Amino acid sequence: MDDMYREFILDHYKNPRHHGELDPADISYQDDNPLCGDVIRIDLRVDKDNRIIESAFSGQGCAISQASASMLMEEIQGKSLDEIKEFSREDILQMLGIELGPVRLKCAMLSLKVLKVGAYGVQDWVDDE
Amino acid sequence: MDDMYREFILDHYKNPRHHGELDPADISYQDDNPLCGDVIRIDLRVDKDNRIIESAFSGQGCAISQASASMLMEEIQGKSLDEIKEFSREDILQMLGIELGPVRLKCAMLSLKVLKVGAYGVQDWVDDE
Amino acid sequence: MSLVELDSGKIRAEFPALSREIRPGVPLVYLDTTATSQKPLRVLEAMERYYRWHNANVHRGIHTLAEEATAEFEGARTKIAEFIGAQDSREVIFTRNATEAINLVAKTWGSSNLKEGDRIVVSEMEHHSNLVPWQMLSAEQGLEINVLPVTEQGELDLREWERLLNKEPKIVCFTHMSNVLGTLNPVAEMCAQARDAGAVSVVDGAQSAPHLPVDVRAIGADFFAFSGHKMCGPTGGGVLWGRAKLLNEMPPFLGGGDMIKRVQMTGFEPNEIPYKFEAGTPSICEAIGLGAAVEYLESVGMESIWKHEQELISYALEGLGEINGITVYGPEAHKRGGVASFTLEGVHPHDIAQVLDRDGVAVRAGHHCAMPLHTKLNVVATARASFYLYNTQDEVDLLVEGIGRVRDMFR
Amino acid sequence: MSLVELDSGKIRAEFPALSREIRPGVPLVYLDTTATSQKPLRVLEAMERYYRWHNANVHRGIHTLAEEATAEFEGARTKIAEFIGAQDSREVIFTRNATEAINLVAKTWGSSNLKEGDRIVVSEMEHHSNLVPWQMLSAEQGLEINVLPVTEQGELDLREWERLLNKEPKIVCFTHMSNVLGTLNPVAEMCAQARDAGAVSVVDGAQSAPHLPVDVRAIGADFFAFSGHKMCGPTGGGVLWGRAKLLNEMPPFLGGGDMIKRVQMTGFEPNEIPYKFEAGTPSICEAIGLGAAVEYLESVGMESIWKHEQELISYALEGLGEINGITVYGPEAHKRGGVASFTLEGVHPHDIAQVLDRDGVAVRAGHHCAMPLHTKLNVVATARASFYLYNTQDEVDLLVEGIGRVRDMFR
Ligand SMILES: Cc1ncc(COP(=O)(O)O)c(C=O)c1O
Ligand SMILES: Cc1ncc(COP(=O)(O)O)c(C=O)c1O
Repeated sequence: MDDMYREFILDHYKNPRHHGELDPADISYQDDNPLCGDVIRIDLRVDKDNRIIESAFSGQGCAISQASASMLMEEIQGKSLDEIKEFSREDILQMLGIELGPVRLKCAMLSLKVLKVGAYGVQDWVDDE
Repeated sequence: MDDMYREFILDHYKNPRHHGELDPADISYQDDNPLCGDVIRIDLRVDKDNRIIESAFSGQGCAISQASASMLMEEIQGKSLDEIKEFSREDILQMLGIELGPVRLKCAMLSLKVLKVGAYGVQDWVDDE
Repeated sequence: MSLVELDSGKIRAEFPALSREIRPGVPLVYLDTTATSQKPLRVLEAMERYYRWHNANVHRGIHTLAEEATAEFEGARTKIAEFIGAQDSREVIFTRNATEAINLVAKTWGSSNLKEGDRIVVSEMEHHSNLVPWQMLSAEQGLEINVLPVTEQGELDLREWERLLNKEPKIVCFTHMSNVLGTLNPVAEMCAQARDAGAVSVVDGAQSAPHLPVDVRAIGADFFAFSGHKMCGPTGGGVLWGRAKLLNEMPPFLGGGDMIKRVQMTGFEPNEIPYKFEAGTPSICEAIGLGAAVEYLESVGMESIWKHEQELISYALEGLGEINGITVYGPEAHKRGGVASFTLEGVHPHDIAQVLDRDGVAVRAGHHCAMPLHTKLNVVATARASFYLYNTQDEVDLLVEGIGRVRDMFR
Repeated sequence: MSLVELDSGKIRAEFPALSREIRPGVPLVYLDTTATSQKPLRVLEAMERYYRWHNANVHRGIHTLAEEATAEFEGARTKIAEFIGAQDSREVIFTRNATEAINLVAKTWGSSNLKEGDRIVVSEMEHHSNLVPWQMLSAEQGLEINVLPVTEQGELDLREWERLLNKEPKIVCFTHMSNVLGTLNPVAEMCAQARDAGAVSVVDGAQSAPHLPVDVRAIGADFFAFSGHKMCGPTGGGVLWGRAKLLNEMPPFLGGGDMIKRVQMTGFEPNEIPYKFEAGTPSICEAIGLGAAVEYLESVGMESIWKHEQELISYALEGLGEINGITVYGPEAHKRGGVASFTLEGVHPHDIAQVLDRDGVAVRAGHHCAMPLHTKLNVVATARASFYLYNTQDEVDLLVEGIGRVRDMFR
């Protein structure tokens, strides 16, 4: 927990990468976590092979939700939508490099949820507690 | 508790005094305790001064309810209805000569309840727990 | 061969109440588990530990205690789900008791799926908690309650059951095990038949979950209700299990915190299951206590507990049968659990219970919240002795001797 | 002059959880009582004693344990009745929590006294538990909910209140003390005005009963709801107090054991109050625990507790006010209880709570089950620190220092 706010998380929060909106975008999706008011919107542009050529996120919320979105945007650069499908909860946790309780887990996972539902309409995505 | 079933309680239960019904009667009333199925009916004949000249009870139930009814019938012989009004829970307990928990108290008090409601329509009689 | 395979000494040592003396020199013989069970140390310890170290409100908290409390609370849900063979712990809804669990079904599934003239089948051996909620619902919505009668042998009338199913009831409600007769009903067959007839089934498991291995999927019920306090858990904690599909379709039960996703002054959006049905601060410690209770029961083994109780009831029915003037209700030993309700000629059940209490023997007397069944049995009350993993053959002997003394006293 | 008159050392020694370390060397600073309070030893002991020696089901039993359990359970009811100034202990109905208590009113009084088009006034500062039940009722019965707004100062808009009363609402619902703003509402005046306007009043006492002397008769409410777990009692036990006259006229809530007088297969006759509203095995031990809790609170003195909290909140508002970029919501110290909700510029409340937790400081972050109020405040969430008899000025210092560190970290 001591490294909960490791420098690089705070850095991503204060200086988010790929922040903003894409217009036009091939894929846009937004969702929120009503419990805490975190909101994440993700816009993607993909090439003919469904590879991500540009991505951006916007929204507001806690350091964990915003930093994880920012890191996720970096991670997915150049990846194909199929590769994104494979992204798991563990990948996000590894990316953040910290342990999280159930409430904060939801914050951390919001961007992945938005990405997956946006890219695949995976409506059965479950907010694991 | 050891003398719960003192000889004379059992005696009243096995050989109830003033048992039966009066026909005609000046006052008749019946009530029950649905929790345990005790039923008591009391019939009274009174003189012009409202003195009880004859009383009888009938019904069924546990030893405590039946014995207390039997004892109560003996107690009220020749008493006026006004005197009966004064009969209290303590009088019954003294008559029985034992201590009782809340459930059995209801059994013990059923006959007094029937008597009072019958004689006075004291509808605000409360089953004290 | 020893009658009892459980290690009685070890088990009884786990239950502090069993070392209680009712009066100096008169040890407690607790034969009233059907009303509520005694609690083993490890359940008391789990609750104590929670309050001493981890107590916090659940679900919404970020601080350490809140996270620990949430993990314990949800961990209990998972344990309980496994204990009853639920597929998904979200199908386990915490309620106060079995009664609230059944009311929940009546007030949510019932009021959103039933309409005037619809039929409900309810058995005649039900505890009031699986009857009165349906009566209330019927009165509100103009439904028809069809009574599934009890036979002379104290079993459900399965002929009549078929006839009633043919009338296409929307919902059928029956107990897994009777709290008066001990009868074990063929719930798996009945649930399958109900399903074929298009009816939803509500099984009252208040007397089965504590005593025998229960697998809600094998039973095939749609809803299954039970109470923690009858199975070594604390008061204040019960469970409704329901199929996720049905639960998802049902409207919420009570309104308040936790059961919502979003609220505005003009309306709200309900939360997911199970939270949708758990308004307000839940019975956190009670759930944790029940979690510890099922862990304890599993450590002893539900098969062993059931076998132990079967042995006790056989032995008890034999002993009781020899008492002059006694009537014991219900079916033969192999068709029932560890419950024996009886009357004694010329002695009111209250007097039986009271006199037995002088010897430390705790039994119930009354209608046991099953008045219609007593009406059927044509008695106003019965005395009831019931057994659990901690009872012994010696205690059955004390019961039988005690009843003998009652009979002599009233002769 | 010492700021604190309570004997902090003595009080804190009663609460085992307060000696907890969150991590080695980092003691717990528990500032989340508004969500749930910690429990004193004597409450834990009362419950333990009950389970170890007196555990039995209540009301129907004749054996010794059943009589003892019933006496303890009903004794708790009497103590709680006295604690809130109820005239008659039959007016005290045991529920799971404040939420269930309010739902009970909505589903019994509400559904039998309201008809399409009737108005309900609900304040904008309500916890979801005093809002969602009325929304559910409105949706069912076509009622109109009129919102009593909160002013810029975080108080109820009493001008608007008068205007709304003129529209002749049938029932008005407001909290005694806000769980977010700490605002103490003028409930006695409001109940009197409601009565004059012909409306029944429902006061949510979840945040007042634990913290200040409460006299339901002096308040003049018709219904008053609170939760035991917020006032040193166990989870799973709450109370609805209601006027006997109203309670007597209301239909029952849930159906089952204990709430009936007689049952036949064709219908039932409800029991007297309070049992009419307590279906099934009640939360026996939870009631006993709450009885011990109010005894404990009285032994300290509700006046002293209130004064102590007033001193803490004054001190806290001062300290918090000096932090750069902080916004503290709600009225001045003398108009509120020991609750301070705040936001910090550029830092999400979740992050505040998480970083404070590293220092052992436990605060809540979120909407505190009051989303509409947060909408009004124009924030999605706040962080909230709340105080009780066991908190100290030193703990307030740790909070203020901790928030300072959060601010630096996010600068
Ligand atoms: C003002 C207020 N009302 C009602 C409640 C609901 O209490 P419970 O969750 O115990 O039902 C709370 C507790 O958060 C509260 O603060
Ligand atoms: C068969 C049966 N169903 C339901 C209940 C009700 O349980 P509770 O009072 O815990 O809700 C009981 C308990 O007496 C029971 O024996």
